[in-house]
Amino acid sequence: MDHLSSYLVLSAILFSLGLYTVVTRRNAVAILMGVELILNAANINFVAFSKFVTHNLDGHLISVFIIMLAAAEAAVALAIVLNLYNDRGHINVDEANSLKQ
Amino acid sequence: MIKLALFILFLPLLSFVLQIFLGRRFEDKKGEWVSVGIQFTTLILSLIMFVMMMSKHDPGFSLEFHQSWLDLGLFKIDLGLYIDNITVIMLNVVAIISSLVHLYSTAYMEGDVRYSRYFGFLGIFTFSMNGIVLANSLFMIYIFWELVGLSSYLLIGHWWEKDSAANAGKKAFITNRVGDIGMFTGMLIIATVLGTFNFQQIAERIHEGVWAANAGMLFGGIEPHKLLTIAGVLVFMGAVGKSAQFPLHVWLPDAMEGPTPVSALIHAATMVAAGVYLTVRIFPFLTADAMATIAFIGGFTAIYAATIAITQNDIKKVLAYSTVSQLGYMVMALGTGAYVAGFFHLVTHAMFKGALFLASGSVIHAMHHSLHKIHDHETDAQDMRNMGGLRTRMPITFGVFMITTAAISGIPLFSGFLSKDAILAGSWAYAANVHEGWLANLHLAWLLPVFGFGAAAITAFYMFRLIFMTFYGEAKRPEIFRHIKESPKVMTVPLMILAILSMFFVFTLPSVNPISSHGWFTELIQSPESAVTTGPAFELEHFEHGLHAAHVPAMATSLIVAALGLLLSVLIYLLKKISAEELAQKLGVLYRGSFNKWYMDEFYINGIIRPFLKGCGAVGRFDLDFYDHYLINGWGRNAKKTSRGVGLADDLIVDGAVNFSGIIFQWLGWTLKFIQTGKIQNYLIFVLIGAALLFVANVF
Amino acid sequence: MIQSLANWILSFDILSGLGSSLVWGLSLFIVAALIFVFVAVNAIVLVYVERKVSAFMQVRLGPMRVGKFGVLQTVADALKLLQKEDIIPEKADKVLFTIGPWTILVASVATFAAIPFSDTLLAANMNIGLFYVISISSIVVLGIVMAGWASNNKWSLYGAMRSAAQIISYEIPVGITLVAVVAVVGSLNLQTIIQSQGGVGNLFHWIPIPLPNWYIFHSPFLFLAAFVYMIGATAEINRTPFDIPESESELVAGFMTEFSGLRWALFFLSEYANATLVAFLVSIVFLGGWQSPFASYSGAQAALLVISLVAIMWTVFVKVKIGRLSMYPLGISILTTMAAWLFPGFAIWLASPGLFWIVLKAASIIFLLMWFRWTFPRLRVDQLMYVSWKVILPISLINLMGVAVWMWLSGEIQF
Amino acid sequence: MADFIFWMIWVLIVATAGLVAFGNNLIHSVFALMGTFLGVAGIYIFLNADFLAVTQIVVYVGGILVLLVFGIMLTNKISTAQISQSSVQKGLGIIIVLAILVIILSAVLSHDWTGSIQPMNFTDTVAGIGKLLFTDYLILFEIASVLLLGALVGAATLARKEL
Repeated sequence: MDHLSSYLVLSAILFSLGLYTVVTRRNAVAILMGVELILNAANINFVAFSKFVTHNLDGHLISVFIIMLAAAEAAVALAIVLNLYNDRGHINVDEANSLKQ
Repeated sequence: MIKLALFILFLPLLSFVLQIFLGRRFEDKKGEWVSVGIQFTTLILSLIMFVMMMSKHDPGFSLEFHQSWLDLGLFKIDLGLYIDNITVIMLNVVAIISSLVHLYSTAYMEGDVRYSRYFGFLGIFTFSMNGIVLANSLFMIYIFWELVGLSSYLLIGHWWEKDSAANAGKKAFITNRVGDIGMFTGMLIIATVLGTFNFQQIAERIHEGVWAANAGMLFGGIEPHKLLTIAGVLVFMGAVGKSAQFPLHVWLPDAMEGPTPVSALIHAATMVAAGVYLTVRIFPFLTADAMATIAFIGGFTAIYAATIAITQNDIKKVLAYSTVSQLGYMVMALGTGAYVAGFFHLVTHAMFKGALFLASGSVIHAMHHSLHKIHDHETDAQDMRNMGGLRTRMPITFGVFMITTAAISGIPLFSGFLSKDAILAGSWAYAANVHEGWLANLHLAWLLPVFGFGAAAITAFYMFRLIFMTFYGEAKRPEIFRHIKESPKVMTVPLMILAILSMFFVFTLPSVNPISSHGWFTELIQSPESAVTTGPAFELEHFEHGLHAAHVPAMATSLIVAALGLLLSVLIYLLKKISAEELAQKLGVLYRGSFNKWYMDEFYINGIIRPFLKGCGAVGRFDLDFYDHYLINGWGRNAKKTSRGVGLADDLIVDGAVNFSGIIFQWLGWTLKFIQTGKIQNYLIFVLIGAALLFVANVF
Repeated sequence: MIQSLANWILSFDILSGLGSSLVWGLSLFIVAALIFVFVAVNAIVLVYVERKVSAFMQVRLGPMRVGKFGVLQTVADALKLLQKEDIIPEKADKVLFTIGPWTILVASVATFAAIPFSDTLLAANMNIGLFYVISISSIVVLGIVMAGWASNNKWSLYGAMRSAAQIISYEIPVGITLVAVVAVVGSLNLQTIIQSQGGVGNLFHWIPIPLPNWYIFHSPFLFLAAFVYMIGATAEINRTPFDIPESESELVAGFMTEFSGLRWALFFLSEYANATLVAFLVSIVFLGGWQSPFASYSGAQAALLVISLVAIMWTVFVKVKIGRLSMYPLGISILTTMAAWLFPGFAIWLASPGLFWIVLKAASIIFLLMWFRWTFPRLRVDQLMYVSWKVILPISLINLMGVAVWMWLSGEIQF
Repeated sequence: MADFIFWMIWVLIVATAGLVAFGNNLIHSVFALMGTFLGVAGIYIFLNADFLAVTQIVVYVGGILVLLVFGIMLTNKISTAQISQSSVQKGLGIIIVLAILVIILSAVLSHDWTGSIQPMNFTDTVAGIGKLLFTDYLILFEIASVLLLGALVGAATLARKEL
């Protein structure tokens, strides 16, 4: 626990799982969950580096702003998802491909 | 004290916001009392400040608070408050008049279509007036100066359905703009040379010689003293506009189209005094030449407006010209160096002129009601020729009118006597002792006391003419007279309060000598040192010595001329020994000139506006016929010919190349379009593959 | 408290061989268990009290059979609940159905870790205590949604959704209201908040009425904030008049519909834990926590004298006139006053801070909550949302601003 | 003891995040996400970021997760307690994600972190964060508040039925 790499490995695994969720899930809300995992992974890195490397609170600040951004992003994304649902009756992103060639 | 001042400044703004946004909703529920309450709160706060000032009793007291507002490297603008005795007294004047007018308006404006908006505008006016009073810099004063202009415009045009009201509003606004251009230019000159707008700093820096060092270099070798004179006179131009000095006085009589309480608040007691207040603030850095100019403008305005007031028949017009004349007095006092007297007259005049306007409002209110009762919508309720004998029906209004007329005419025991006397003594002393300024060089300085005493006599004459025509004699229209009633309590109580405030002892306590102005006021307000070091300044010490000598003869003369005016008025209008009509016939040209305001409006229209419009038309035609037709269009025609040739080349060579590359990319796009699946996750995979490849490429 | 417990354990010779890490873990466990026991016992007592209070408000007697005055009634009820069959509906989501109630309970109990019961008696002195309490209590929402969803019953789902919407709506004004207090204290530490409320001062700093330096008397804005907080908090713990999530006339029992036996008891436990938490928070943030309302023992004597005089006047002039004569308040106040004047030790004890005061304050707040429950009618859903977003939220925002202005005016902060 | 708790949390995070990524039941995924968030909050505490830990719980668990649950419940036709979900391009996805994981891990593990690095124990981060927020990060803070307002209004506008 007093070792930076234990945090970094955790964050890497969390990031990969989040990425996998984003890449493979069909449900839009599930993709959103993946995004949150990725943001959390990033936050862990920021705070860990802030404790082990830079020794100041800038990393915490950035994390606070990321958390805030995540909240805003979740609200707007869910509003969009709701519209998608009202429009099509489902929220599967792989079927929402009107922009394809 | 700063916090108190901030509250006094911003509470009226709160009243404005509440009335504008919520006023309509509370109109039936006595919503105006919100504004009245707020106004009386500021009155109480102002009185607290007043008590604090009195307990300090220090003529040099001052307090400054400022916050940085705009910071452009070398040039910084601070906004802030500056509080000294003058500020406190002015705040009290504004608060007293404003709160009484609010109270008065609840009855006077009852049932008006835009009732709540009216109170909202009163609120923003009070806010901006307090802003002027509390300002610590020329820049801040300018901001609130314009706000005051705006609220004046809104209130004059309150009944904008009437064309005359709408036009009067516009006239006031535009005329003020003319003055403000001068003020702004003056401000900019000062700020350019000294790098600050702050009053204290301006005076300090001029005193330290910064002006003398910088002015010439910055303004093409002009002599610094001359530039300071120009700057002072330019800033004073703002005061000329706002305080209705000749030649920009024309808007004030027209402004009487607004509701009468507004006339009392804005166009008699406070806003028009703002110009005088500005002159008070810039007093320390006026040069002798600038002072002479100011004095002359003031003196001329005083007598000029007084002569017009003699022949007017509209009760409010008489008072309006009287206001212009009295403002001229104040300005003349400041110009002649009678700083205390000028400011003193500002305060006393605010009280008695406010009362006069409100009392005339009371008369008009009664007339309106009476006319309404007999279903007469043709007769002018403000025309004195329709009144007469009202003193029996409206005793309180009459009493107030008598007291305040006595005050304005300079009759002992009333406040106007003290301040007017001080001004006249000042002008006398100036004429006797002046050695600097162009008035002295031309030996014209004696004109000023002549103007002053002449105006004093005329004032007494026309004010008593007003009283005799309105309150004495037979009722000229008995059917109207029958329905005249005294106004309700909310209107008469403010009148009585203001009448009491027009007594002499209010300003001389603890002394009760009716012919000496010595008291708390003159103890607390003292002339500031002149900061001018670039050249001849006004010699204050010399002047004060002369003032002492001039005091007694000036007082005697002023009493005599006032008595003369009064006597003449009694003879003509009360006892009818001399017929007014015959006199008018005999005076012929003079009478017609005075009746038509010396044709000033006509001069503006025919002498300035029309030629200007014609000039504009000519320039416009030049623009259209020559500039547009030959230069611009000709250029265009030529360019068209040239471009046709170039276009041909473009089509063949450049377009050919472009089209060729287009075809290539079209083909490329057709082949690549198949990776655009519309599925966002596919794109993401591509991105990730790209990222991984980049990493690999970077490592190996 | 954990560390001191660990030190205490280690001070025994026999146990010192255990190793500090293990002992630390052990004391952690003991403290957690103590809190849990407190919550459980508290719930049993409060259920009894609530039944009695409601009975008296409706002019009944309430439970009277089990034990003297029915004091053992809730113990009996608890035993009964523990023995009941554990029913899980067949089509329910079994995992979530089991986890849900425990989530709620854990969240409710965990908040007590930061609550100071006296200047030394608290589990963990965190410098973000207030924020911690707010955050942990927000986990309750998810437990409720979990339980509601897992039941696979439309009433449960509706109840859960409503509850979630209600709690997150009211969390905002409640949070902002608490921020107003934090702005005054300058710290999130609950101990600091309490310590800064010691002593006696003037009402609102200006009005010369001697009152304790509690934040409710700090400024008109915080006075209002206390009420806003009470309203918001009542809504957040789903108590009447804001108990729409479990309104029995519309939704059977909301998210609890399908639960029975032990799991149902867990809901009950957490409900009372939450009510207690709110009561403690109000006492800590607005009413001075474990601070005594009296500055000194002579102050206590004087204040009690004034209180009993008021009580006498009240009894003589008001109570007699309406004809309903209850002598308890009068008797208690007179007895307390006499005790304070006769035994200085008692007065000194009254003037000293301690567990007694915070418990007394919290108990009064809990009584207030019960009072609400039996006097106010329930709101409609739309009214509920209206109150939250259009009434309480603007008020709390204005409050926050007002507190700042007030502090500037009273000179507590300077630019 | 602390080490034990740390690794418990570590495992909890990985397990619940795995459930989020690979689980078949959407609802279970959401509640597993709660476990992840709480675990990350625990990690923050080990990193002395107490304020951040609590913020994490308030915003993620109390806010975003509730929003997600609402999102799920409003966008599914609910008939049973199960909401199953499926995935696409699993094979490609797992290959590329594993590749990226390997890249990151190789970067992390190849560097020797132990040498120059001393952990710093923060005591009271709230005051520090507050000070930074109103000095160095003031503009960012203002922009963030405007952004939040915009997001609030935007979300409310988008979510209305009559768009």
